[in-house]
Amino acid sequence: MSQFDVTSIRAQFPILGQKVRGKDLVFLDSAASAQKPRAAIDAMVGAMETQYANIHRGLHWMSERTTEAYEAARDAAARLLNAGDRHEIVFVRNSTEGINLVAHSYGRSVLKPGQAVVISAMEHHSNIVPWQMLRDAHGTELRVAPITDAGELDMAAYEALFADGKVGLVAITHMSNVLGSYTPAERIVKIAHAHGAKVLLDGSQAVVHRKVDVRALDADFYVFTGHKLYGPTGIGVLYGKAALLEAMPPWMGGGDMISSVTYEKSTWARVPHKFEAGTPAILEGIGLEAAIRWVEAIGYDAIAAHEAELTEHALARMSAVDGLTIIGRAQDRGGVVSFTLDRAHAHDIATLLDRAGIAVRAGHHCAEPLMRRLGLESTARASFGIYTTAEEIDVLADTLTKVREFFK
Amino acid sequence: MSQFDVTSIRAQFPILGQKVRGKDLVFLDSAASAQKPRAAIDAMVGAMETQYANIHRGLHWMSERTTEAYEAARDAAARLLNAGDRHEIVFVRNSTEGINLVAHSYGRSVLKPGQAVVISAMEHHSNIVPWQMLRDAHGTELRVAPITDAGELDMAAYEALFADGKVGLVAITHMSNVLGSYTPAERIVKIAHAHGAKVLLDGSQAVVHRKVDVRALDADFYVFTGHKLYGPTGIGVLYGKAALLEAMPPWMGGGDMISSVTYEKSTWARVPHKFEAGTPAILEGIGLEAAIRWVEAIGYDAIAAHEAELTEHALARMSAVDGLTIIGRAQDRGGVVSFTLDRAHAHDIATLLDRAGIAVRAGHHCAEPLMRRLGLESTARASFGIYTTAEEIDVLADTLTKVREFFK
Amino acid sequence: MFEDVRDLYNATILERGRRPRHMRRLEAFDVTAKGDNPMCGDRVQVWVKFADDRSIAATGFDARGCEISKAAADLMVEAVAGKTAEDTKAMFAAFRTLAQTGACDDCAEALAPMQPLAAVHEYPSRVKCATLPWHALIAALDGQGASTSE
Amino acid sequence: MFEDVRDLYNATILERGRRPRHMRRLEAFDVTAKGDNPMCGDRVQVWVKFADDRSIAATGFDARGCEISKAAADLMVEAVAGKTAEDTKAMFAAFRTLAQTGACDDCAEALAPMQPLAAVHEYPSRVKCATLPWHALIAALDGQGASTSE
Ligand SMILES: Cc1ncc(COP(=O)(O)O)c(C=O)c1O
Ligand SMILES: Cc1ncc(COP(=O)(O)O)c(C=O)c1O
Repeated sequence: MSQFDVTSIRAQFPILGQKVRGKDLVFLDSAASAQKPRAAIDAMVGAMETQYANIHRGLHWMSERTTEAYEAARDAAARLLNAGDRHEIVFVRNSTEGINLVAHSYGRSVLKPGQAVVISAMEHHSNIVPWQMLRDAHGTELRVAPITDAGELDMAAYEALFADGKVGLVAITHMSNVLGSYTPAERIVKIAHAHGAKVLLDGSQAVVHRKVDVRALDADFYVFTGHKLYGPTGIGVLYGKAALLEAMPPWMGGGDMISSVTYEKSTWARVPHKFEAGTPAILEGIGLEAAIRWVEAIGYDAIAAHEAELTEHALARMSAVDGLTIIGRAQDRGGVVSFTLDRAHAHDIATLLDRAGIAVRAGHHCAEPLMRRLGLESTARASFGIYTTAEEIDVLADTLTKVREFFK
Repeated sequence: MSQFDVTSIRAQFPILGQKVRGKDLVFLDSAASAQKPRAAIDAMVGAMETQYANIHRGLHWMSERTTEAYEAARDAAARLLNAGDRHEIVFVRNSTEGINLVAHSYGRSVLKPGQAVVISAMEHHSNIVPWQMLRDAHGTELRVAPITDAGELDMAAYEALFADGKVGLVAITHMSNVLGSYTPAERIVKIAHAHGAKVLLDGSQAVVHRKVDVRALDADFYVFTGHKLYGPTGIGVLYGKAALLEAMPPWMGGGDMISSVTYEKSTWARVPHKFEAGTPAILEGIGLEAAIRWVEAIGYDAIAAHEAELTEHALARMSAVDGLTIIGRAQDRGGVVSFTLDRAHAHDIATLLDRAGIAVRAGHHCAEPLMRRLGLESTARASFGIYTTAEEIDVLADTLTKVREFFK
Repeated sequence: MFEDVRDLYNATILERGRRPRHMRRLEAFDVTAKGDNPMCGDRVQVWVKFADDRSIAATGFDARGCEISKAAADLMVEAVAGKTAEDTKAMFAAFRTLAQTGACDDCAEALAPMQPLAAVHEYPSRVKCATLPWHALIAALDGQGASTSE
Repeated sequence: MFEDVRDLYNATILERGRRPRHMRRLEAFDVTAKGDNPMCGDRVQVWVKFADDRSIAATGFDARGCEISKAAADLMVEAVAGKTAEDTKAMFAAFRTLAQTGACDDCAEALAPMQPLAAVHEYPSRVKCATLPWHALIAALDGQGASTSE
């Protein structure tokens, strides 16, 4: 854990000092949602205590200051993703809403019935169901790019899906929330573009762990969710190339997204406001801005190095637990480790770990089709954040040995 | 201000002690968004510092506690509105999203092309544009119930809109954000139901000022937005009668809203989860729960009495300002007062008031068609909250006299 | 370690979860239904054969899931043997209270077989594991094909 | 009172806002465009007549809105008189910097007529009032019918 001082990092997360059932909290569920650093908490509290009003439409001091603070989040998200223009950042509630926005607006206007949407065999439900609903409502086809047994995208099979020229859009995860695998985003995009298809990348997991550059990737759309990036719930980001966003019709109507309204006809505000109807998640934008600045200050190099070390350690320690099987063996992987135990169901594992103060997730992880592909019903999953330590992984591995003994 | 001790109320709002441009903040923009009491701030901070994880799917202590805290917000909202069942409460980002949800899901499935949606001439854009978009996409008609010059719904004209039997849905505000007028919700519903139409009430303003009982009103849908009710941004509530919600198709797809997922076909979770795709606004739910409990503790009787007294005082003091015209003279009205000054444009008024520390709103208030009906471009608007004092209104009136002199 | 989970993972539950006695598909049955716990992916199917008087003559189940849901299903089969549909529903209502609170005022003697699950109320996210087979059973009795514990 | 707003609401602005000199529709014009500030509802229309050399021979406007947007439009008319489209765009760029920051490195002499608006940068939500007529003017020059300052 050489890259940075994890102790001083942990000190910035008030919750990490908590006891659970009398034990020190060992929080290994960051892939579901990360804990919040003091910087993000303080930003939200500071707004509520000293500087708050509704934004964009206000001519008074509180409104002007709050507007600035909120719009700084757009700058921060643009910087984080290296977007070309801050107007390419649309705020949504979470990744799920970002994907639904694209499926509704782009999907129902630009994609034509008969065209196909390609997803992969390791998607989160949030990147499956919207395309299914699009298929059922609009007559597009849904194609699934297979994965290898190691849990990597099968690139030959992926490319073959374009052969008939019907693919209009690819929507693929940048990192699996179950297997920890990264996908080769740059190649995914290159191949899609070579066949005239656009690409949406689901960066819900990836953006937490490594530097994302949407321009280097040449991604057409990119989504992430604030609460996994050490920010508040209630806010997420959809990046879209300006030209695409501008050509898309609005999805929700209401205040703030209009240019003028008459009963006969309304005209729309410019991108991104066209897609941001109603009072936005103001406090959440302010919290996200602080979280992004905090992540940037630590730096993705340090984060990635820390997490790579942790993951290696985890794979070694956990593989050594009798009866434990690691699910997912991708070459390029991040700090999400799914596993099964021969003698215990994932839920029972999670309940017993919980009694030892260890928080892991168990179930299908919102990826039922992937579970089916793996021939499993469920897995347990330990996932790591900036604040995770090697000692916590040791506690996990030791406790798992005892869980197995318990179910002898 | 006999009903309660406004000083002790104010002490619970940290922001009210702030100075703006060296002057005491006089915040008269609560109808745009209210300030947050310590109780709501503390609830959110408490969650982030001591008890946070993603919800619904977690088997560990932090997740269980957070799920309980979040689901308590559903109970609170059900209690606040006197809903028959907590499952009739759907969490959305804000009122705008609640209305869009109904327009998309109910509008495109139950309403048939050729059927009409009735709105009123004093709607917020958020209750106009979604119905316009529905009209343009789905072939429904949009009808506008006129208002009287006093700013009240013209009930005879409203009833006449049902004559041809085409009206399927009424979507009307429960209180105007410009004129302060309440609408006679119970009669609106009775007339609509007598003609076989369902009713959505936009309670964004009303729920802040008086007790709402959706069962007494027999409303089919009711929406409100957390940030105006002293809660955080990023969360709002759609109430819908269980039978209606159950018959409606989901709108967004993703995690948490499914029962099972295969590529061929997915099945949906039960109401309300069917409408809550992805990680919800967890912290915001927790903040809203605290805000609702705080409002309940004060009680709507006290709130309504305080605000009635304030509004009477404001109408008297402001009417006495030379050249000032009050816009909207409804009998049944709440603490929102729009006005114009003969010598100054609303924006210039707002800027000058701001220099005196007074926050009011100016513009079309997201109600352009209403402005046109009133023959105006814009108004200035002072709006009151639980924490507003008669002295603040005196400061406003005195300063307005000086604003007028400035523009002599 | 884990001494404190023995209230839930007691000898009965561990044995029934591990080696359920009634986990089998009925060859001849009158009604059947599936149950889904969408939050975790647990799934159960229940088959019921009625006696001439419409009381439950035999119940079988198939389950994929955790020890708790399997043990709950296995104990349920014994609890409802010979009961009418009405009795069964009353038992479920009582069991739900037991599972959610750890006690129930009107816990009839008939519910005794389910008592080993009483501690599940201390594990809120596991309550649905315990009630899942009951949801499926009631759906079967009501002639519905599927149910969800969510 | 209000002494501190005299930087923005100075004598020139108050006079031009109150009694604009150029607020009129041109009877004969070559191009026209509207401008909208969706956040507050301000609206302006600009008409332009070119000279033979395509420089601006005359500009007229109609505005509904505040003192700031009317004064800005009125001053703009004088600032762009005789200018080419290219010059006008450069002036707008410079004015935008002036309006947003209170100063601009390349504030040409030509921008002098707009100087009374320099203080608007201290009123962030009013900057769009000052730039709205310019947006409309540029849209007219570009042959677009409408623009927004948002
Ligand atoms: C009457 C009315 N309806 C709807 C809204 C929209 O609320 P939100 O912006 O929170 O969606 C508002 C407030 O802006 C309002 O006053
Ligand atoms: C890969 C992936 N995609 C999408 C999501 C959905 O994120 P959210 O629930 O915040 O919308 C998640 C997290 O749950 C995820 O891990």
